[in-house]
Order: sequence, then C-alpha cells, then structure tokens
Amino acid sequence: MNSGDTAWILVATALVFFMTLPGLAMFYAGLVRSNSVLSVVMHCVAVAALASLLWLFVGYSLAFDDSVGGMIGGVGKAFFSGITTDRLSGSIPEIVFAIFQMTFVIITPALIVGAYVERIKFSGVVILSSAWVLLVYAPIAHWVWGGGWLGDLGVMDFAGGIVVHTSAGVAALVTAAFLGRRSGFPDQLQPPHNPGLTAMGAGMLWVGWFGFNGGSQLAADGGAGMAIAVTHIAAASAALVWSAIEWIKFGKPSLVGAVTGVIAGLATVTPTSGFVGPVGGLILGAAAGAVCFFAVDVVKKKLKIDDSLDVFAVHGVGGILGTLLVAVLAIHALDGGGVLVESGTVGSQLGVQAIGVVAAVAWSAGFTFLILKVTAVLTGGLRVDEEAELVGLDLTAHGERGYDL
Amino acid sequence: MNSGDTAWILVATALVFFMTLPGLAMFYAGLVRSNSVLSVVMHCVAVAALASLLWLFVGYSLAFDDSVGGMIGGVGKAFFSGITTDRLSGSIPEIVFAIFQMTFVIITPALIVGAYVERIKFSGVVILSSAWVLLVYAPIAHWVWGGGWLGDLGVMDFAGGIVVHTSAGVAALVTAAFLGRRSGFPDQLQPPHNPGLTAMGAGMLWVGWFGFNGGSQLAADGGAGMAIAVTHIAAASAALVWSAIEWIKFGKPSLVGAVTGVIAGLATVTPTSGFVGPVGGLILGAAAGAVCFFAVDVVKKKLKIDDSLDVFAVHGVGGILGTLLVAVLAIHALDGGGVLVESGTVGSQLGVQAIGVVAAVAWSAGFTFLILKVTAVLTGGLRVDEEAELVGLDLTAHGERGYDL
Amino acid sequence: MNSGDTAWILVATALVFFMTLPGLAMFYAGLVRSNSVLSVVMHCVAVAALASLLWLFVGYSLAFDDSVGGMIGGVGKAFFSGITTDRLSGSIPEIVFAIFQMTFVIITPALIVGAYVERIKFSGVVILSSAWVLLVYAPIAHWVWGGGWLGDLGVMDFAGGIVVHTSAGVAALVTAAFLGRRSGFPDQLQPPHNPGLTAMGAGMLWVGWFGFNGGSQLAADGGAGMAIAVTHIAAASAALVWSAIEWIKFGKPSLVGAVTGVIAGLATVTPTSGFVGPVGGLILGAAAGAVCFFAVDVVKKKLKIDDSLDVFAVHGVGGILGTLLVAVLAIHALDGGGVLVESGTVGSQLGVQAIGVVAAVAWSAGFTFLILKVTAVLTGGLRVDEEAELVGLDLTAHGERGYDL
Amino acid sequence: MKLVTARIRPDRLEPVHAALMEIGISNLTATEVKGFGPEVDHAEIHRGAQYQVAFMPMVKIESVVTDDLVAQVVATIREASTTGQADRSHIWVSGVLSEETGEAKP
Amino acid sequence: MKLVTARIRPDRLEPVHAALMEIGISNLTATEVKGFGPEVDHAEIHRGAQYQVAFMPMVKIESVVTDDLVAQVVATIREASTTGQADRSHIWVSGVLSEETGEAKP
Amino acid sequence: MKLVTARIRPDRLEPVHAALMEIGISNLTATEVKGFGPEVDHAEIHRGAQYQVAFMPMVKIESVVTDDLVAQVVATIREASTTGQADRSHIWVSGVLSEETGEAKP
Ligand SMILES: Nc1ncnc2c1ncn2[C@@H]1O[C@H](COP(=O)(O)OP(=O)(O)O)[C@@H](O)[C@H]1O
Ligand SMILES: Nc1ncnc2c1ncn2[C@@H]1O[C@H](COP(=O)(O)OP(=O)(O)O)[C@@H](O)[C@H]1O
Ligand SMILES: Nc1ncnc2c1ncn2[C@@H]1O[C@H](COP(=O)(O)OP(=O)(O)O)[C@@H](O)[C@H]1O
Repeated sequence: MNSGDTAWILVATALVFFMTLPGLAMFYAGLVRSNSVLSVVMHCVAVAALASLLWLFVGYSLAFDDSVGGMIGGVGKAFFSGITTDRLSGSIPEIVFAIFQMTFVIITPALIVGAYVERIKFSGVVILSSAWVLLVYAPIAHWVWGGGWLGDLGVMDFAGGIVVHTSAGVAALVTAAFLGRRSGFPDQLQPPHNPGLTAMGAGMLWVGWFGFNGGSQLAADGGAGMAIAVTHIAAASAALVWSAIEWIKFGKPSLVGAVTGVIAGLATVTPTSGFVGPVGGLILGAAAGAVCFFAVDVVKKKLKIDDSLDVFAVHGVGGILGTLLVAVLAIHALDGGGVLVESGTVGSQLGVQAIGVVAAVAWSAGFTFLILKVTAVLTGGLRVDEEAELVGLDLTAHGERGYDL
Repeated sequence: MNSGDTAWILVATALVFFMTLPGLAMFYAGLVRSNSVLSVVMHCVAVAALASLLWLFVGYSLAFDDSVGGMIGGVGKAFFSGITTDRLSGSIPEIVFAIFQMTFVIITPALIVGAYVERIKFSGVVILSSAWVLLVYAPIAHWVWGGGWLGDLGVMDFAGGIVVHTSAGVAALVTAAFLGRRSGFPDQLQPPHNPGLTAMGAGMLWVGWFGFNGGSQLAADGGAGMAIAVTHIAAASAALVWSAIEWIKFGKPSLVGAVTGVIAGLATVTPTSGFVGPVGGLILGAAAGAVCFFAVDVVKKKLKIDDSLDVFAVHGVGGILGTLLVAVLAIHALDGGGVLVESGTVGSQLGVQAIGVVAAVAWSAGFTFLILKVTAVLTGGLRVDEEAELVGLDLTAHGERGYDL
Repeated sequence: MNSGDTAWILVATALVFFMTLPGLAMFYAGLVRSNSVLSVVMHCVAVAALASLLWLFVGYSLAFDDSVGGMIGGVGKAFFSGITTDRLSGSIPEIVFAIFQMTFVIITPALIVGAYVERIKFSGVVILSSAWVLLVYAPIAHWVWGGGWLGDLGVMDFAGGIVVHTSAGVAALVTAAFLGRRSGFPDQLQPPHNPGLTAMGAGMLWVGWFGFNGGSQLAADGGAGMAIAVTHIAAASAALVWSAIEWIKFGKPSLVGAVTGVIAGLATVTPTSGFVGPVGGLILGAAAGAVCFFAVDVVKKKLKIDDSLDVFAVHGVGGILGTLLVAVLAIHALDGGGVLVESGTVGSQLGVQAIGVVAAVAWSAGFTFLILKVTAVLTGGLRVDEEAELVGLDLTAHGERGYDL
Repeated sequence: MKLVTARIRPDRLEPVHAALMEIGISNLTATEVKGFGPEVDHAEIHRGAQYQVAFMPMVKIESVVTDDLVAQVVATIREASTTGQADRSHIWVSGVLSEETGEAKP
Repeated sequence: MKLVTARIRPDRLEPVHAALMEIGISNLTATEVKGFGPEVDHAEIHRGAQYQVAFMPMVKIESVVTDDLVAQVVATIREASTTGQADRSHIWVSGVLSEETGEAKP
Repeated sequence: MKLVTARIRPDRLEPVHAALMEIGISNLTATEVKGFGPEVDHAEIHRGAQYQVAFMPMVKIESVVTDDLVAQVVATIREASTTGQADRSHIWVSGVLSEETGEAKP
C-alpha cells in the first residue's frame, strides 16, 4: 500500500462528496424560484443518502465484482463483504476505492435533480433515484470501469464522461419530457432567485472536480497533477467562451452564464482529463463553451423540453462531446501523458467511443423511461398538482419556507 | 516520518477546522431568527479564536503532556514548547498531531453555542468558552486520549464520542437550563430563518467529518478509509430514518429534519467509527435517527429546557448512544477491522464505556455549572435584557444587521 | 517522486483555489450593496479564468523559466511546454508545482477586485487584470521565487507577503485612487449587505490558507505542519485584537471586524509562516490586528481614498508588516524550525526585506498606473456612468439581479 | 383619482400585470406582504416540533387610476387573480386627493 | 369601511395578530418596512467606520374593517403593540370607498 | 392630517429622508416595492434565454403630515428624488381620518 496515494484518494473522496453536498445543492438551489429552493436541496440530500446505502447494499458489487458476461458484476461484494481494511486495490486499500466510487454514484442521480425541479413529488424522487442507481448507473459503470464489455472494447472514459455525464444527461432529458413543462415555460418563467448562490455552488463544484478527475488517476503523481491542470484549464476556457458569446449576442455577460460555462467545461473534460495535456484542455473547454451554449437553446426552443436546469445540454452534451473528442485529442499528446491513441487508430477509437456513447444513451433512455412509468404508477402520478406547483414545493412537500429574513 | 500519513493528517486538520468555520456557523446561523444570525456566527468565530490560543498556551499540554496521576497533563508543553518540526508522534510530526487536535478543541465549545443563541451576552460567551476549554475539555481529553485514567481503563472512544459530543452536549443542556428559555418558548418561536443555509452547513459538516473520524486513525490507510465509509453510511442511514419518521408522523419530511438526522448519525458514529464495519455504521445511523428524534421531543416537551438548537438531544444523546453501542457492535467486526472487543467481554466493555460516559457527564455538568455561576457574576447576569432579545443580538451586541437585500 | 508530498500539494492546490472561488468571492460579495453583489462574484470568476489561461500561455514561463538577468524568466515553458507528467521539481512532479503556483496567480488579481467594486466597467476588469498578471505578478514572482534578483539577495518571503499581498495591496490603492470614490463616500455609504456571507467567505479563506502557507513548504512534513500552526495562531490572535479594539472604541465588537482581523492576520503571517514558531504567529497576529485596524482609518480618513473593501489596509499593510517582521522574528526561532536569521544579521536582513518591499511597491504602483491609463483609453473611461452606479452593476453590466426572494 | 389596492397571490402578479397592461394601465406598485386570514392554517415542522403559521406570502398591488377606470380596473384584477381554486384576492378602493408624477415637473 | 394602518415593532406582530383574532378580526396584511423617526439613532460599525442608521425594521399592518369596529381595532392594536419600553407604534385610519373580497364573486 | 405616499428610486431614499428632516419631518415609513411602468423594459439573460423584466426595485415612502405641510412635503420629496436623468418618482396624497402615535397614550 502506498500511503501517499491513499492519502490523495481519501481526500479526493471528500472533494467529490463536497461536489454534491453542498456544491451541487447550492448550484441548483440558486437557479430555482425562492419557493422551491429547499425542495431542491432536499432532493440532493435524499439522493445522496439513498445512493450511498444502495451502493453498500449491492451497487458496488454489481459494478465492480467479477463480471457476469461483461454485462454486470456479481453479488459477492454486497454489503462490502470481504473488503477488509488490509485488502488492496492497486496501490490503495479497496475500501478507499469503494468509497471514492461511492461519491460518483452519489453525484450522478443528483445531477438529474435539475431536470424535474419545482414540480415533482418527493416520493417520486425517492423511487426514481433508487431504481436508477441500480438499473442504470451500476451496469454502465460495470461496462466501462468494472471489467465489462465497453472496457474490453477499449473505450476511453477517464473519469465518467459516459458513466456519469452522458447517462445522467440523457436520463434528465427523458425525465423532463415525461414530466412535462412547468407552468409558464418557456416565456413566463421567473429568473433564478439567487445567482450568487449558484456561483458559489459552481465554485465548490470546480474545486471538487479536482478530486473527481485528479482522483480518477488513483495515485498521487504527475498524472493526477496533469489531470487537474487539464480540468482547470478547460473550465476556465469554457467560462470565457460562454461569456464572450453572451457578450456578443446580448451585450452583457451574465454570472449565471459564466458559471454554466464552467460546469460545461468540466463535464466535457471529464472523460479526457487523464489522456491529454493542457492544450487539449484549452480546446475541449472552448468547444464545450460554444456547443453547450447552443445546446441549451436547442433543447428549450427546438425540442421545447423543460429540462429546467439544463442538465442534458450541459452534462449530456458535454459528456458526449468530450467522450468523442478523446479519440482525436489524445493522439496529439499535447504535452500530456498517459495512455495515448496511436495516430493510425483515431478512426477506430472514435468508433469505439461512439459505441460507448450510443450504448449509454440507449440504456439510460430506455431504463429511465421504464422506471418513470413504474414510478408514476406507484406515486399516483409523478407531478404535484397545479396549486402545489404555484405555491412551491418547499411549503407543500416539506412544510418549510426558504427565507424568513 | 511517513509523508503520506502526514499529508492526510494535514488535510484532516483543514477538514475539521472547516467543520466549525464556516460549517457549523452556517448550520447554526440558518436555524435562528434573522435578527440574531450574525451573533451566532460571531460566537463561532470568537470561540474558535479563543480555543486556539488557549490550546497553544496550555491546553495541549494539559491534555497530552505526561500524566499527573491520570487526571491531567503537565505544563511541559505549554506554548508548544519542545515541539520542533522534526519531533514525531507516531508516524507523523508532533506539530501535525497538535494542530489536528486543536481543531477538536475548536469545535467542541462551538457546539455549545447552539444552546444559548438569541439571548446570551457576548462577554458571557467569551468567559464561558475560555474557562470551559481549560476546565472541562482539556481534562476529559486527557483522561481518554492523553494517557489518563479512562484510557488506562480501556475505554473506547475513536474520535470523540465522550470527549467531544458527550461533554459538549451535557454542557449545552446545563447552560440552557441555567440561562432560561427564550421568550416565546416553546409555542411562539419563529421557525428557522434560512433552512437552506442550515443544509449547506450540514453538507460541510458531513464532508469535514471525513477528516474528523478518518483523521483519527492518524494514518492514510485502510483503517482511515473504513472509518470514513462507516461514518458516511451512518450519516446517510440516520438521515433517512429521521425523514421517514417525520414523513409518517407529520405527512411531510422536512429539510431541517433530514440534515439534523445527518448530524445525529455523525455524532453517534464518532466514538465507534474506527472499530466497526459498514454494517455497524448502518445500525448506528438508524439508531441515531430514531433515538435523537425522540430525544428532541423529550428535552423540549418533558424537560421543557430551551436547548435552542438541540445540542444535547443530537450531540449529547448521540455521543452517549454511540459510546455505549461500541461495546456491542465492535464484537461483530461487521467486516471492519482494527481493535475489536472479544465476544466474551461485551459486558465488561459496556461497563467501561458506561464509566466513561458517567465520568464525562458528571465532570462536564458540574464544572459547566460552576463556570456559569462565576461567569454570571462577572458579566452582571448572563442574559441580555428583554428589549435586546426582541430586537435581536445582531444590532444590540454587534451593531450590525444580517441582511440588507 | 514522493507520493506523500505530491498528495499534499495536490490538495493544497485545491485549497488555494477554494480561497478564490468561492471563498474570496463570498467574502467580498457580502461587503457590497445588494445591487452589485453579482458583479463582484463575476469579477472573481473572470479574473480566475483569465489568470489561469495567461499562466498557461506564458505566465508560468515568465515567472519560473530560466532567468534573464534576474529580472524575468524566458518563454521556454510557455504552454507548459516540456512539463510532462514524469518531470520533477524537488520531490513532486513539476506539473503539480505549476498548478499550485497557478492558484496563487489566480488569487492575487482577485484580491484587487475589492478596490474597484460598484463602479468599474466589466471590460476594464478584463483588461486590467490580464495585463496586471503578466506585467506585475509574473516579474515579481520571478524576482522572489523564480531565481530572480530578490531571491539572490536573500529576501525571505515564504508564501507571498511580497509577491501576493504587497503587490496586490499597492495595486488596489492605485486603482482606487485612479478610479475615484463611489458616490456617497465616505459618509453616505450603505453598510455591507450581508455580513454573514462575508464571514462564511472568511472561514473558507482561513481554511484555504492552510494550503497557501502549508503548501508553500512543498512537502508533507513538520515544516508544513508548523507553517499551518503559525498561520492559524496568527489569524486567531489578529481576530481577537481587532475585536478588542472595536469593543473598547465603539462598545461593540462586530462580526465584519472580527473576520477582517482574521484576514489581516493571515496576510501578515504569510511571508513569515515557514520561518517562525507559534509564538511568532501570536506576535504577528497581534501586530496585524492593531496595525491594519488603524491603517483602514488612515486610508479612508486621511488619504480619503475609496479602496472600497480595504485591500491595501489589510493585504498591503499586512503583507509589508509581515515581510519586515520576518527579519526580527525569525531569529528567535520561537520553537519553530526551518531557515533562520542569524542574530547578528537582523539589521542586514531587515535591509534586504525592505529592498524587497520597496521594489514590489514601486513596480506594482508604476505598472498598475500605466495599465490603468491604457485601459481607460481602451474602454472609453474605466467607470460606469452615474446612473449605472446607482442602479447597481448587477443589472446594468450583467443583466441579473442578486436576490429574488 | 382613486387608489386601487389589491392583495393577491404571488403567482398571480404576472397575469394581473399583463391584464392591466391590456386595458392601458401600465403603472403599478407591487409589494411582498404577509397575508393573515382565516383560511391560512398550514404548519411548519422543525425538529419534531410543529409551528402553526398563520400567514401566507401574498403580493399587494397599488395603482392610482382616474375615477372612470376604477370599476374596470377592479374587475380586471379580480378576474386575472382568480385561479381554479379558493381565491384569496381582496380588493379595496380609496380616495386620492392629488397626484403628481415625475413627468409633470420641468 | 375604513382602512386601519399601524406601524409596529416586528416582534409585536404576533401578539397584535392574536389580539385582533380575539375580537374577531382575522384578516390582516403585514409588510416589512423601515421606520424612520427621531428616536432612531443607532450606529452600525464596519471596519473602523461608524454608519449612522436612521431607521429601524418595523412592520406595517393594514386591515379593512367596518366603521363600527374602528375604535376597538385601534385600541386593540395600541394595547397589544405596547411593550414596557418606549413605544414606537403609530396608527392611522383612512377611508375606504368600496371593498370586495374573493368570496363575493361567483 | 394627510397621508403623502411617494414611490421613488431606492438610491433617492437617503437624500429624500435628509431633505424631509430639514423641513422638520422626521417620521417616515419606507417599503421596498416593485415598480411596474412603461419605462421599465430591461431584460435579464439566463442560460441563453432572455427574460423580459417589467419592474424595477423602487422604494415607497409614506408619511402622515398635517394639512398645512402637505404642499411643502410633496415639493421636497419631488425635488430630492429628482436625478439628472429620467425621473421615476410618483407622489400622491390621500386623506387620513384620525391618527394616534405611541407617545399619546398614558
Ligand atoms: N397610478 C400609478 N400607480 C402606481 N405607480 C404609478 C402610477 N402612475 C405612475 N406610476 C409610476 O410612476 C412613474 C411615472 O409614472 P407616469 O408619469 O404616470 O408614467 P408614464 O407617463 O411613463 O406613463 C412610473 O414609474 C410608474 O410606474
Ligand atoms: N379587512 C381586510 N384587511 C386585509 N386583508 C383582508 C381583509 N379582509 C379580508 N382580507 C384577506 O382577503 C382574503 C379574503 O378575505 P375575506 O373574504 O374577508 O375572508 P373570509 O371571508 O375568509 O373571512 C383573505 O385572505 C383575507 O386575509
Ligand atoms: N407621519 C408619520 N408617518 C410615518 N411614521 C410616523 C409618522 N409619525 C410618526 N411616525 C412613527 O411613529 C413613531 C412615533 O411617532 P411620533 O409620536 O410622531 O414621533 P415623535 O413624537 O417621536 O416625533 C415613530 O417611530 C415615527 O417614526
């Protein structure tokens, strides 16, 4: 066991959990109306707690136990069975690997929260998220990282472009379409009630992402440092590109826009961060800022889907974009290091990456829809009534009020 | 010296300090009325600063210098005398151990802040907290961790169930009873002015607790990883149990309830986290959620004590519960590792744990009462006048206002 | 490569970035009026993104590539060229050193934001900050840390008293003077709109500073632990001294005062933290609390400069104070360790320190003024019009509103 | 001149404003208020305790209009503030002795 | 119909509301306001500078009541809003020409 | 007694208060309100979408004054609330039937 590597992954675990609570909770909370601010935070807390226990019960085992035909892990590690403190996974104790991975299964369904704010029943959140962790997240994580067929195929996903962002982004889009639009969408919506809160959450996500991508190296070495450098550069570059577009298009760069750019850059660089150098990060960030900016418009105005906090446009599109660009950017090396694509194989690697994306999109879309159908039956309709939507979920679902200043 | 272990404890130091500022300050600030929000934060800042200096002056020495009859340390390490940068304590430099421990002495009196909000004089906070650090915290820390009689007896307290949570919880109850109830208690109180702020503070406490319990392993190894896993599972499980009770009892699970459950789970697992496996954490969390939920009611409605932010019900009861359950849960091993209780010795270990609890309760209650008596004389009455209580402490004690939106 | 040291510097990188986002952004945001709160956050985000990219492009190279006559580095490391994952810098990978240093170049121009709030054009922020990073920060960093003439002279600046705080403080003063006062200065200003937010930001800065000063040791050892201990003690001691002065002078210690004391203590101890022991920190903190308190008054009432959030009085004065006191305090050793000044050489070391300060002050003042002149031309006047200042920058520059509660 | 004051649900502000715009009333002052009333009786739960909360967040709108428009304005507000469910809007009219707007001055 | 308006201390809202409930007045609108007045003169201190703050946070309550109840309502408010100390409540009554409540409409 | 109500820009509150103090009117209630009006038409941008925002944050001030002072008070407010630019202040006066202040009671 390497104590330096272990120290780093212990900290990365804390950093990634910090991304969800309070990071993502604050980020999302600032974007909704003030009468549903607590409900969003409550969703994040509940999803975090549920996903953690399910991971312990069987999720980790399904993702990382010996593969059953490349599709799913066994149940031999259910309840962390056999993971004693001295059992290693590479240079770190397996328990450290298991809890580091636990923080990923926490944030993935929490990302989906942004799709259904201000109108979903809390019981629906509980059922949907629980089922989703087991039926969507665990298999896809197994395929890519747990010894499954996508990993065998050679798909490159450093820190979760497919596993986390594509799968969550697609689930968000499906959920938003299933649930229907908020009253007032798209013209009569209220603007974010507290953009400063959103920016603070974005800052925490940015910091936490150092653990997300840097920790995925599973060692405290130059590779982890490079992953963090690439990650950071992509975030900065995406923020500036998004702001520049707004400045040109609307005459004013907004704070919400700048930090949305940050998140778009971070989501996009995730699958790539361990395979490219800083210039790769620069390019990915710029692409993310531009592509995700226009994706927001497409979802809202063309698809007319009320994916309320733009989960698909930012995470889904960003994750897919980054996953595909790996094949191209990794050959240049761009002063980075790690596993590189041979220049002769860009085409075939791109094919492999596309297979990974398509598989995750199809699986996530299909099972999310199925889960939604069942959940809607179990909850007697996923949506709250119109009155509750107008009064806000804080009071109607949780009996509390966001602010009494 | 092991640089990996040192790296981890340096970070754990930052994480535990983060629990108090801004974590606990935000957690508490959201729960009070908006006209006393700053005073609560000011209490946390002042307590943190005072406890830090007192720890340097003599506190560390009293707790960890060579024992004088098992009751208290000497003054040989006053002003960190002799703790040069190359002096070791186990596999890490002693200075790192000393500042890691400093973050514990910061949060313990800060926890008590929750008992006396909205009505105490600031001078009272200063005197009470300072005296308490030296007369209550330092001796109890010595007994358990510094080579004192409880440690010799074999009491098991991994990260401070006795030293931190029991001692602070009891002090809170005594202080609240001594100070009297807020006007309006219990029927006419205003609800928390900003539950979202409380939840964000809870998220920070949750993250920081990884350093609290994981750092108490004093090494970056599988034991630290397991302690974090156990800690996290307990928090998640307590949150869900607390929410479930509210859902059944009131028809709505509240955010404040869920995050109070989180803290209850974390306080309860603290003494146990290094001795059990994840299933132990699950059980402890569930117990914490249920027991602390009802303890809140008992303190408010039976004892009719205005322990305003439920410090005793959450930290005191949780700390005691976890300390006693160690004796039972540690035998099962529950896939964990570390020091285990032999199954034949459960009874005697339970006795030892009970002795530890009783000693801490008695000492903390007695000295807290004594300190309160003296402080009340020195400050001409610990409570502000009725007018100041109504107008709020922000304006009357600090000349500031919480929000000018 | 030492994986423990690497783990610690990876984390320190996250901690120092956390200081800027969300730490400093929150600290500053709470101090302004509610109609310019977002603009302050936006400034911090934009400055962070710009400084990061410029650091990659050429900044790091200018600061740390082989020296050209002791004045500036070359361009051999532009775009992190040659910094592969296995290239070392001491016991850690150079890429880790480069990103750790990147977090310093982020926070330094972000500190200056406090000087020009509520009245500057956003385009001005963009140009000013970008030019400043290359023309002021990079050279001074080179002089002191990158093999330049001040380092050769033997100047002692552990973590940036000269490079960060003096240079930013002076730039802030010059910028504030150049820009002119806010309407209403000094009698008719509105008090901070959200002191609690400021305190939470201060808490994050405090925690992050453990990485700032402790990370500057570039190793996970007793020296890092001692630097953190000294840093923390200075913060605590400065907070108490500042509060005591307010309590005596105004009858009430304020929260904004206490946390300003914290920051003053932290800025002051920065150049010294690796050279003294805890008692040195205690003295530095007390000096910081008193000197910076009065410096605030001098700038506001004597100089009548609207350095709005007291950047010069806190960071500039603190940084200079600490830089000079190194020469005196380091001889005592004060139980610390590391490089010490021989007692016979206090005078000459003081001279060297003074040269360092004077050089940084002159360079920063001169180039900041030059940059401001050019920026004012490019932006058609740095200031927004009176109407926009009254309505607030959030709506007029970013099209957003801080709070819709 | 009359002052028309109405207390409406917060979510009705937007439709009421739109409806008033359509009949040519573009000027309006809105204030966030707490409405107490017999029909308000929800509970907030915190830490096992229920707080009876007697008020609902409401919005008060005020508009100074000429006498001939009063009836129309009141009717418009009433209609636009009505939802399918229990209506909590409440409107009253009072006299205004004189008025002057910024536009009037030199 | 008359409109009774009172400006009271924020902490008196609860007792005033309770007292009005007892005399059968359950409807009430409360607004958070800033009260300026000669008796207000505290200072806020920030970073070594004192800000004179001329106002106190107060609550304005409004209730439309029938003419016969005006005197009783005013007296009730005055009493329930009085504390041991300097009283800062201020009450005035103005005319209401017409009123309609949500209940009235079809 | 008359009630003078004015809606002014938030940044004019301080000068208006100061000007009223000078003519001996020290009592004043200020409320944060949203002013809707034809001249308000800025847009807020979020995530690529523009929100038309029809209101501006304004402050409403109210003062109960004796009849002889009304004209002077209105003039003072108008003057102090006027900026170089488009003025958005709006003032109206209504009748007050009775008034009582805390000072009056035993
Ligand atoms: N009747 C009214 N009730 C409330 N506010 C009003 C009223 N009339 C005007 N205002 C406000 O006062 C300001 C100037 O009003 P006015 O001169 O009537 O507007 P305009 O001439 O632009 O139609 C505007 O901001 C408007 O919103
Ligand atoms: N006199 C009043 N002053 C202020 N608000 C009122 C008044 N009367 C009614 N309201 C409000 O208007 C709504 C409907 O009022 P009303 O029809 O009088 O109530 P109810 O018939 O339920 O007693 C309620 O929300 C109430 O709070
Ligand atoms: N005309 C008014 N308009 C608004 N508020 C008022 C008015 N007159 C008094 N007040 C408020 O009511 C309280 C008592 O008022 P009053 O007895 O007139 O004051 P004083 O006698 O101290 O001049 C004060 O807080 C004052 O701010």
